Amino acid sequence: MKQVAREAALPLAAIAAALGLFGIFVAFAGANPLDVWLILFKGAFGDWYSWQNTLQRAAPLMLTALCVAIPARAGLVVIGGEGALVLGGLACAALAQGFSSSAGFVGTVFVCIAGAVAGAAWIALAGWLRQWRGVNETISSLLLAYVAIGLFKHIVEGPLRDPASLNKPSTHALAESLRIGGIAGSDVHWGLVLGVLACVVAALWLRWTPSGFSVRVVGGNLRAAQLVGLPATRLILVACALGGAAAGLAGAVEVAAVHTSANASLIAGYGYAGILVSFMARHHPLAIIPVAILFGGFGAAGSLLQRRLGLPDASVVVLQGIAFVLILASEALRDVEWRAVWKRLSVIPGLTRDPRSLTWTPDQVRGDSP
Amino acid sequence: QAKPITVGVIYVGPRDDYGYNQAQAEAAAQLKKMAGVKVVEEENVPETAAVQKTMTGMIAQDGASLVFPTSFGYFDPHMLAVAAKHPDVRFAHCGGMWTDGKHPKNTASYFGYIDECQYLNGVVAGHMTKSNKLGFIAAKPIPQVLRNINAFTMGARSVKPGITTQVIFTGDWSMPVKEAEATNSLADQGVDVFTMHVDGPKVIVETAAKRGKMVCGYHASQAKLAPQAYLTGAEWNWLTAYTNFIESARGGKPHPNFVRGGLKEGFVKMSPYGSAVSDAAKKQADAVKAEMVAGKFDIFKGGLKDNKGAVVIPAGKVFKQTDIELEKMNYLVEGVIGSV
Amino acid sequence: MSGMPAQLHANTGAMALETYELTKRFGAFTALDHVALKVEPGTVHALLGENGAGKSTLVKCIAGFHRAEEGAVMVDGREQDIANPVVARALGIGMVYQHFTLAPGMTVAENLLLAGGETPFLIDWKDKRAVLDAFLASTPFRLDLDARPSELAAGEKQKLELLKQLYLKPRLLILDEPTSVLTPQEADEVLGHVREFARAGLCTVLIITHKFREVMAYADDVTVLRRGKAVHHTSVKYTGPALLARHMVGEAAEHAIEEENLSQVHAVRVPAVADARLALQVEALDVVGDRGAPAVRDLTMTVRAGEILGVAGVSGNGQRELVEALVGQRERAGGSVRVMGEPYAARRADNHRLKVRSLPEEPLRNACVGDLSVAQNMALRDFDLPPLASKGLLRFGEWRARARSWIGAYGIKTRGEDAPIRSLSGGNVQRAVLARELAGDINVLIAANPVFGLDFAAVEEIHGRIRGVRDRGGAVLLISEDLDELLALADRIVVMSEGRIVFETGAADAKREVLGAHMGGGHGGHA
Amino acid sequence: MSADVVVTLASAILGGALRVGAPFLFVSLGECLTEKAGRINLGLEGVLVLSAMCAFGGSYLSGNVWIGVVCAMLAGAALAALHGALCSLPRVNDVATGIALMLLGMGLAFYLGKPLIQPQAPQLPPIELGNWSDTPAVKAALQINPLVPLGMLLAAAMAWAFANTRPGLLVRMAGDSSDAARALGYSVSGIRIAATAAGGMIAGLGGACLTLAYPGSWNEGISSGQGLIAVALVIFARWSPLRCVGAALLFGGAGAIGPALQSVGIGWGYHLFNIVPYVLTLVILVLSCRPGQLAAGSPGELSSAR
Ligand SMILES: Nc1ncnc2c1ncn2[C@@H]1O[C@H](COP(=O)(O)OP(=O)(O)OP(=O)(O)O)[C@@H](O)[C@H]1O
Ligand SMILES: Nc1ncnc2c1ncn2[C@@H]1O[C@H](COP(=O)(O)OP(=O)(O)OP(=O)(O)O)[C@@H](O)[C@H]1O
Ligand SMILES: [Mg+2]
Ligand SMILES: [Mg+2]
Repeated sequence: MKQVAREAALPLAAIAAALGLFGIFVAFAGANPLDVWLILFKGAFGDWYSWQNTLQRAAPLMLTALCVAIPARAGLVVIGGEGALVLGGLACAALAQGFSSSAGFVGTVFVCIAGAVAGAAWIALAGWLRQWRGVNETISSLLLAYVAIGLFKHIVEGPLRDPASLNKPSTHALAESLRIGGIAGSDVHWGLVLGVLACVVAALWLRWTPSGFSVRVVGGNLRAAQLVGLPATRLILVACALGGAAAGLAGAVEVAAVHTSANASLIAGYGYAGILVSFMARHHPLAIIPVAILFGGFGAAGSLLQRRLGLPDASVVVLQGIAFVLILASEALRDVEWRAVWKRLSVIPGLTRDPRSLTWTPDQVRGDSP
Repeated sequence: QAKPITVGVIYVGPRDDYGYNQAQAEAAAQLKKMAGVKVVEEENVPETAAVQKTMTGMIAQDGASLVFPTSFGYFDPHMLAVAAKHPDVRFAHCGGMWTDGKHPKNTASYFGYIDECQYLNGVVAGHMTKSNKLGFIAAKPIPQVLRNINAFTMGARSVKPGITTQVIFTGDWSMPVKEAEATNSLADQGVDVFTMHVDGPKVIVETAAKRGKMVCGYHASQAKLAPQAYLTGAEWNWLTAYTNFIESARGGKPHPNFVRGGLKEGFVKMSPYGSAVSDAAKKQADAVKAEMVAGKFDIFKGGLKDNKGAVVIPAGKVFKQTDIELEKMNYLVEGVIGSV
Repeated sequence: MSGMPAQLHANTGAMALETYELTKRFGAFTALDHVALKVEPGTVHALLGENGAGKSTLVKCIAGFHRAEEGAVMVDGREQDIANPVVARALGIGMVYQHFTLAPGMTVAENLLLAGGETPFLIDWKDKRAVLDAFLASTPFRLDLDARPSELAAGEKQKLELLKQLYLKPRLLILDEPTSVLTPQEADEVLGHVREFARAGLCTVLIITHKFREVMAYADDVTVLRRGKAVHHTSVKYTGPALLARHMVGEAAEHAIEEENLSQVHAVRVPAVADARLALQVEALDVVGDRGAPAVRDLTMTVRAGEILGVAGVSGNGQRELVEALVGQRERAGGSVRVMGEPYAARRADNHRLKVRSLPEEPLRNACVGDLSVAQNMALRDFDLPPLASKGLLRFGEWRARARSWIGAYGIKTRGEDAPIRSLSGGNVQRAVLARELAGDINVLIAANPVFGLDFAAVEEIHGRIRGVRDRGGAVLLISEDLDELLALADRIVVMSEGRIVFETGAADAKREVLGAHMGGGHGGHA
Repeated sequence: MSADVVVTLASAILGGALRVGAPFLFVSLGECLTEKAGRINLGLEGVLVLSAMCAFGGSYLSGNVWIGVVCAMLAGAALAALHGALCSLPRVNDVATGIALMLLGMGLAFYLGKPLIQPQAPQLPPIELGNWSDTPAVKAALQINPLVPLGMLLAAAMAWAFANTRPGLLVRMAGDSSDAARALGYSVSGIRIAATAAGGMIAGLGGACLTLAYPGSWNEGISSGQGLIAVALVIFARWSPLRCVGAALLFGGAGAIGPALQSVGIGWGYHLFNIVPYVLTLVILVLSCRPGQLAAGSPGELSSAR
């Protein structure tokens, strides 16, 4: 508990500072910061309605964040979750065409699995290109996302198009019985539960199982993993596939719970938002849950800010940007021994460096000589 | 005076895009001036659960009793889902296909027969073109768009039957670089009059003007952007539709579920002619327009072939503007170069 | 000689250097404790000391890389505030660091030019190359100006480091363990030249080394550091290795050393039975290096059970790639590896079944996950087997209990088994890895520079344990850049050069010069 | 396909390469400089969007297009300098920071750029290189934005400076081995922050291309990921500024294929033609990378090169 509090103290302080800075920013634009803060809180967490709003927006983010977090634990920076998401949605809708209207719960499970498999294959492809050809996975997953979106549009507007979908080219809608509904009659659909479950399962897997631990060893130090004979390539592919499966599932759930068919509205940037969530959660699956809720809150609050104060929609993007920058920067303070601060200022660091890990690491420069 | 009302308006893009969203926002701005009408707006709302939340938020948090979700993608499933949960709130959607028995009574769709304006654009373009090649830059091959492309082409070919229209689909509603590139590609092909169906026509109008070509506008008037090159344009006038819904709501009258109109009803209008437009062009266009307003002109009528040579409307058959069949158009008429 | 008037040497020729009460702390740790050092101009002065004694820290303070908290550095009798390397360079102080400080992707000419200081904003390469050519001609070394360090052998890199400093015409040349990557012949060559420079009055040389032989042969004076203090200062004429070693380890440890030496003398080297089982067979192995060039070529060797096979060689001759290919960190491009007669692909199952372990160099980089705890790192070999895992779940209690017992048995200094292994000191990381790798039966142990950078006591302990593996019938492949280590431990020695085995000999009749000559190979070690 | 069609197609693709490739040219040069110093800036997308907005705003408000260009450079440099400074802090990851600054840059640009969507700003005067030809398509293709030759000169200047000037060598050294630079007494952070800021300034010119030349107006969809792709283009160009020119033009030309084909009546699968640049990049990366090896010419300190 104390550990969690210590971990969370810096990010929370950073968010507070971001809200402060944002207040100053909007004050320049002529809004009253007090109103802004109040509406931000009301819009995100003020009442049950706001909570529902926040949670519903958070649901897909948990899954897409896992698409970044799980490969990250294996040492890969994957930023192409959007591609896995749209293909997941497409696979879900495609498979659903094969089910009769009485398929029911089992059918839902199957279409969700189809989405997960499609997403898994797509991100695993990025992992495979890295292992097979040494192509940087960050770049390849990004390029693959563009490719996936192009394929998605082509297929939705071409081969799989429901001729009756006139002005919004879509696949055939999922049968009513295949769709995912709200939890206990609320607006929040079961995707939220899936997201939370996936995060918890991912955390437990990484923590308690040999394979999960192996993935962390591979991500922590590939060379050590190879030394003790862990099948690094296979584990990396597994991590990529699981991450991609999460994003693909997100796409499937979006289709089954929200859109009812695959169409271009699915391309809404959840995959990219997931990157932010995962980095803010420092790739820890459990931390993703609160961070995703925070992001959902930003969205909900941003909506109210527009309607109540007439602020532009971009204001919440500015807030997110400031918050993200400050949270990252606050990490720099984690190592600081405050008592030794004044001393450090005069020290020029040693030449010896930490061994570099094989993945993207924080820059190891620590305040050079002037 | 009727009871006060709160109206929510939702845009899919930025409110001031010189195009689709701006046309809606201009009407919303007019609403704000009306006594007893309060308007809440939200822009850049994606066609996801977010728009459902925006609608319910407008209802629950702002007390809206009439909501205008203006993007096509909001209709199914988003607006329908929210409407089912809020039977006492009225919804009016732009462009959707409200169908009796299938869709709830508290929902509605409104749209304008802007193909009439595109036909007139075509007439003017037909007079003005020297190369007899016209260009149409569109987002996606969907019925609304195809209907505009076809009307434009038929308008032009009513002037000179040899005229062709080359179409480029960019793939999405707002892709400035692609739109500019499409304009340039067509200009390279000798196209000298452009029109478009994308959310923000600004880039196309400016690029065409830069290439020394002429352009017919869309959504709103872009005359200011290129006074020399701008011939005329097809504009929306949503205020007519908006006030229609608001009056009914405030007067406690039933929700008008299927609202359509063209030039005659004042749902759409033409931009004033640009300085370059010849008198002959003005004369013919004005004549056709007068017939349209009088309800004596039908754009889509029998003996129509698509660009692969197949007959799509058999001779003798006439589609009135109100005909639902036209809202399902899936072909490009003879004279259009491009494929669906 | 002391008290030479400073003005005599002002700004040209060899420098007189002194430090006064120099103190340097890293956090709470005092790396240098009121160190007084006196280096006469025109001499070669050696610095000796155990690992971590503070030798590098001392010279880094002199070279402006660190700034001391207290005390002063005096150049030609005048106190100088050497705030950064630029100031040091302006004063005529040049330093070759313990680790290479070359830009691997830039040409030799570019590396030299930047090191020269006062690089003009616009570089006239024609002019500069002429200058560099002339400079190279004035030195005993030959290097291609267009080569890149990434393509150079370690010995050539070290020469480039030296050239970088000589190009500056330094008045004080500091060398931090310059010979650790050279063959004995190359070392003699380099040190010989350096001594010539000093003799000619061109510069003063301050050299750090662990090798008594080099101190005795090339230095004039020597200062011994122990735990951050300068404990001994003498002219080489009046001392010897035994005396110096005594000062290095301190009076208290003296006793232990003698015992160690004694035990070494008496340690019976059990020669492997000639027909003992072939534990490790490497056949026609090919491995590709980092930049695509072959690093190991057609390499064949065998190690019998109960035998230590030493692989000697100058670093950069394919040893790293060989080890990586054997332990599974690098793909094998061709050939076969067998353990106990069975094919060995370095998979986890192979490791368990065939009982293969390894002690790689730089254990924090090669054998540990820095962010994971000591207990987790200790479990890396068998976390998926009972009792560390059961029913598909990890049992952390078992991990911790075993880690605690190993921490005790191996005397590992740590805050506890849950501390991240990154927080341990280098020697303790090495011990933790040792505990993990030496647990249980071993058929084959692959050890690469297992004591690199460790102090006396740790070296002895690790060597003892490696012998223990051999004595229990394991086969040990020991790759080391330190000939002394190989001569002390191995039963048989092979020399690796340019990715090939070029020489083989029994350890008993191995000759240092012969091995050295083969290590030099065709590397242009003789310029 | 008749010869005529081929000529128009070719000139459309060439023209597209010059027009569409311009922002890619500048972002890839900016990223190249940044990466040469050993740092990655994924935030160039934010830099591009913010500088595009500032370029338009500067040009519109001052009435002078060159003031707009300067605004773009300053805005780009400022945001990139923030990236450089943040990355110099311990424990701060450059990929994450890049993404954060992408968000911040876009947020600021959209927020502050609202009043700039409607107006028209003075545009860069084009340079007519095609007057020799009487084919209008060729003429139009060679009517180029004056920043493009500037960018090519800049690329040549950068290539030359990396080899022949002290700052160039220092940037390369900081990117190749921070130990080497530090041992010579240079501040690696200082060099990297300066290179990142300068890279942002160059990328800012790409923003100016978008709003002051082509397509020449400001709106929120003006960049469709050009800044992100820069990172791929630099790997593609093997960290050579001269090859960045080729990579940018190739990418721009590939992007022009879709519209060009439709303009000659080949309309099928335009979504697929739109992904050609990405597929092409991916294919070239796959062909040119080798597992377990450092990419040739890559700065030694760069994490993405491993
Ligand atoms: N609540 C949190 N918020 C942010 N980051 C966290 C949080 N919890 C853990 N982390 C970070 O995530 C990374 C992985 O932590 P994780 O806890 O999975 O590793 P672990 O120590 O092996 O397992 P355990 O947490 O069970 O001890 C670490 O860098 C940790 O600092
Ligand atoms: N930058 C630093 N930060 C913290 N501690 C340091 C730093 N540099 C050195 N030390 C510590 O100071 C002590 C002296 O280190 P130094 O490098 O001077 O040893 P050395 O005598 O050169 O040893 P070796 O023979 O291994 O090179 C060691 O305990 C080391 O861990
Ligand atoms: Mg954990
Ligand atoms: Mg040292």
